[in-house]
Amino acid sequence: MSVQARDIAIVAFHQSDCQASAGATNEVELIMPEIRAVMDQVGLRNAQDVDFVCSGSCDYLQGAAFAFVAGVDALGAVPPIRESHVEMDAAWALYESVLKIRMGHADSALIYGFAKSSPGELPIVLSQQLDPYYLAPLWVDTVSLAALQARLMLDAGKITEADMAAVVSRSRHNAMNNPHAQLAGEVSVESLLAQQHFVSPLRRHDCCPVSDGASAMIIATVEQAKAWGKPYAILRGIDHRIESHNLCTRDLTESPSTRRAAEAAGVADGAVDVAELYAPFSHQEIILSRALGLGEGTSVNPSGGVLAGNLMMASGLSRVGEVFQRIVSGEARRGVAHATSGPCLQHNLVAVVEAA
Amino acid sequence: MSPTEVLSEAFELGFTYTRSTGPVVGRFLTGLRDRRIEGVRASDGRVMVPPMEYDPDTAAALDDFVEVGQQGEIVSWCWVSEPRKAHPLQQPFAWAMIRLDGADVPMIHCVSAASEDQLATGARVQVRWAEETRGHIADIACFELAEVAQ
Amino acid sequence: MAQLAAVIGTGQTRYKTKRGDVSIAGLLREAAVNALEDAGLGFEDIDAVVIGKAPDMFEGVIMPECYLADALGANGKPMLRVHTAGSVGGSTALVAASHVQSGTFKRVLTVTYEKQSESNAMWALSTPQPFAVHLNAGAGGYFAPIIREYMRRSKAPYDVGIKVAVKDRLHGARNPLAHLQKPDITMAEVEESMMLWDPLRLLEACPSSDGACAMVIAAEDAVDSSAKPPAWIRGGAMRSEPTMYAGREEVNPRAGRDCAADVYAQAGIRDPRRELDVAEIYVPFSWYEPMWLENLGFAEEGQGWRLTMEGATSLDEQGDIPWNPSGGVLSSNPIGASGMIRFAEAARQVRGDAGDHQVAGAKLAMGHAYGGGAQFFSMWIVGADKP
Amino acid sequence: MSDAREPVTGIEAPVYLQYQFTAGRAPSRFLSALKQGRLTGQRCPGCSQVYIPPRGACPACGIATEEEVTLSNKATVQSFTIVYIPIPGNPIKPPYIVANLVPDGANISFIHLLSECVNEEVHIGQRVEAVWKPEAEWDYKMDNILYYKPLEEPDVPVEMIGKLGVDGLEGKQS
Repeated sequence: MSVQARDIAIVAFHQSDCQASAGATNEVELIMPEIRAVMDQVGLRNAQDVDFVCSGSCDYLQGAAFAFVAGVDALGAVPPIRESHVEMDAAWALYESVLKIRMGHADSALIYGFAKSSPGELPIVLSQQLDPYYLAPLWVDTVSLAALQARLMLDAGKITEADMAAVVSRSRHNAMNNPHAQLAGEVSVESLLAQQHFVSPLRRHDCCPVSDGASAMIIATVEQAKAWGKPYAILRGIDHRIESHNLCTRDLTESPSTRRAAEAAGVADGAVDVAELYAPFSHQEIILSRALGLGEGTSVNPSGGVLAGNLMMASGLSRVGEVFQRIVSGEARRGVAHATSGPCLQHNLVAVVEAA
Repeated sequence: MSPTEVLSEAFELGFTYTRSTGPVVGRFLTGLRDRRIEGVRASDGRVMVPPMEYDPDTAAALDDFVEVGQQGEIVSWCWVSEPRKAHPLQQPFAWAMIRLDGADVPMIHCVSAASEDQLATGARVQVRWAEETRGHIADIACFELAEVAQ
Repeated sequence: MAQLAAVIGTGQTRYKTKRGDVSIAGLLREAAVNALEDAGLGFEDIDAVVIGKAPDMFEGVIMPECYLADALGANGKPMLRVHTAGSVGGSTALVAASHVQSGTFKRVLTVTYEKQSESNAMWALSTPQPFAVHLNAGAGGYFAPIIREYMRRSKAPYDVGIKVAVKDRLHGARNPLAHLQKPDITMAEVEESMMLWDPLRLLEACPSSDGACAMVIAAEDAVDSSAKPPAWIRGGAMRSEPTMYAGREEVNPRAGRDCAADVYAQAGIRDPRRELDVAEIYVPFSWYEPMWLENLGFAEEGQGWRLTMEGATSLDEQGDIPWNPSGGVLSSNPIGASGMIRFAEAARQVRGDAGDHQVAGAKLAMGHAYGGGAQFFSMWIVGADKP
Repeated sequence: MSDAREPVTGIEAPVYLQYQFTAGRAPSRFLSALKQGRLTGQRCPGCSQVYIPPRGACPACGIATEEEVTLSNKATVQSFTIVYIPIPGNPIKPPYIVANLVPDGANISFIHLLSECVNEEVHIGQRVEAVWKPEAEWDYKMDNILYYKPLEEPDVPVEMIGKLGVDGLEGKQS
């Protein structure tokens, strides 16, 4: 769906560095600097100055129930605030916040996502989101599932291993301009292809790293954004769709849910200058670019994308934030952000961001 | 912030969940215990193994069971050169999507093979049953390359 | 501004210690199908699906919307998972409502659940962490000291909690879905039940249940599919505050008071006791009835227990403001669903759909949920009359 | 599942995951002080309230806390429960008292055991004192303090609970 009734402005965004381990930093300590940063961008005190707060996190990543409850300690929630939480990437917290503003119950919202994924064995932890009777008991890890998907692509002739390496090479190159990236540098396709397979046909560099960190965003009605007097971008459309949990009934070489979300969000209504795609594996960036109908004119993952650093539960929100930043800086007029959840791109969110 | 020691400690988050299966999953697992593999026919006629409880397209409850073969064909696969502790096999092995004979939708399970170059998309594999079957997905210990070429 | 929205279908499972006959998906499915049938709709009529539950550790399925998409007919649709601790059932209903009230969708299916028999609630609510002291003796251990402080302040007689425990179980005996069925329960039986967390006895605490609750929420122009009248959403509010902060009022939390004030303002309610016909309030431990009577403005501070003792909240005593005619959380507690059950039961009352626990002529009802250390609140008011 | 003719209706699913937990900065400082036999809190630079255990932020103000404050071994009972059921994985035998205690110098309660007391005589406002393990056994753990025990001191008036300075009722208010 596109935003008809009330246009929504993205006013501020910040994300932490993608760190292989945040070490002695707890959830509150991870979140607080990001919230402070977006508050400062707008000139607000704390969560009291927005109408709604929504966060995204996942207890199992760090292995403690109610991680999000600790997050509330970072907000200054006295007196009490209007606040909610999704056990999903914070891009879905953005979605919930958009609905709140559209229905007139809020004129502004703070959104944040955070995770410490490093304490556990992430691909194994995430195996427990699979079918609890048929797959989770086998501990099929997420890297292996992505590898099955990549093989389907290769066998179908839809990509080559060189195409995958080219995605990684561009990611690392782009990430050199991203101060928050974990992996950056000039690497040639040839040198990447010379590396051994990890979970064949994937090489290690085809898989995103595990990162700890957080990101935060402030959105508002356009009227509120104007009143704040800060540069903003318009969130023109946002939609998300899920697919079957049975990986084998899905056509894993395509992403019909992304295609559908893109139609509903209005991706094709104009030229796309920039796209930030949540592709944790190199071949998935190609699937997503195709599903979104992106062409030569689009700069894909100028931040390096999540192959350069993947803040679980925040990377989706960060994709929207990256596009926002490029639009307010004047680098782009119109962009697309994408977030994903579940194995092999099961659940996809697409947002269209435009210059005001 | 004054310098502090980094306090770090390993811990285990664990529980042995007691899952009730419901009739569809239960029937499949009962079949495995008896060394039979049953799928279910979806609304569009496709046979899905393991059986889904609900149709992915129409959301209809499914109960038209079909027994399928114990051999099949690899539709996709990946080679795990460094098995993780949690994995069912500790020697290098493959995860694969396997379309069993008589089924339309593949299933995901592990394949035991001596080396990566023995495997290929389209290769024929067969079930290796666990020594003791108990009504669990791991009653299929793994798949292995089929002995008789078809 | 907010579009009108109404509940046009509710569906629940039978609540039990263990629903050994269904999978996790099967449990949700049962509630979802019941809600759709009640709404006169099928899965194909639904635009979006919103689910909610308490921590994933209860069932050990991470981000379960991934696995549940097929069972709820969500493929190709938006699907969202809410988690706000014990208030999640209520906040999930509000998030689902926002899908319609924002003008974005026509018909939304929302489902909450807990299959607590797959693990152990005490474990799942306080999993061990290094360097921490493990003194968390479950939710009752957390709330008992707060109840003790209420008793000190209000000078309430010791047996107020016992009265609530009896009253809600007698209500539950009217509700065929309720987990605990105790039509012959007495004050003596509750008083003699084992002391768990002094001053809380076994029968003053909620059970641990398997179950799911679902609703279909529709836009103003899509309410006619159901044979029953719609329950119009007249207001919805959420509030959160930190678990601990200096000077925090734990007995009568400000987040609850503010949330109630917000939802009453939306519904145009000044005196909840007089204007509301019935309330379904999250009372997992008996004493929380008098405490919430005060927190929600049904009684002056320190006086809530008098309403309870006078029978004002009892169906069987023809009270003027029945609380929890369904039997409440004290009769059934699948944690993630418990809040939504309150919201759905409020809707059932104003639709005249509550069977033997119907409050005669109910037109305006409140649903309430709380969670964490009584720090997360969600509430709604539903009415028979279109606003 | 012993009878092979009975259909399968359930499975056991052992889900055991390994994590390496690292305490946050503020908790690490708190635990380090505990190892030295000191109970510490952190003061909020905004509202001046002292928090224990410190988590690195003042939850009310939402700002980082930095200033470390050494707290007293004496505390006041804010409230309590007598628990009659065992805690999973804990050797304490019921019935035992879990109390919400405010150490002198702090403005918030934390939970700990109360012992060496007559359960029926424990009350809100009661003065108590920490009983530490022998120094040789001190570790980065809250249970360096075995439990609290009653003190022969006058009760703290309820409205003063959570407002005592580090010198207790006799000292000045924080």
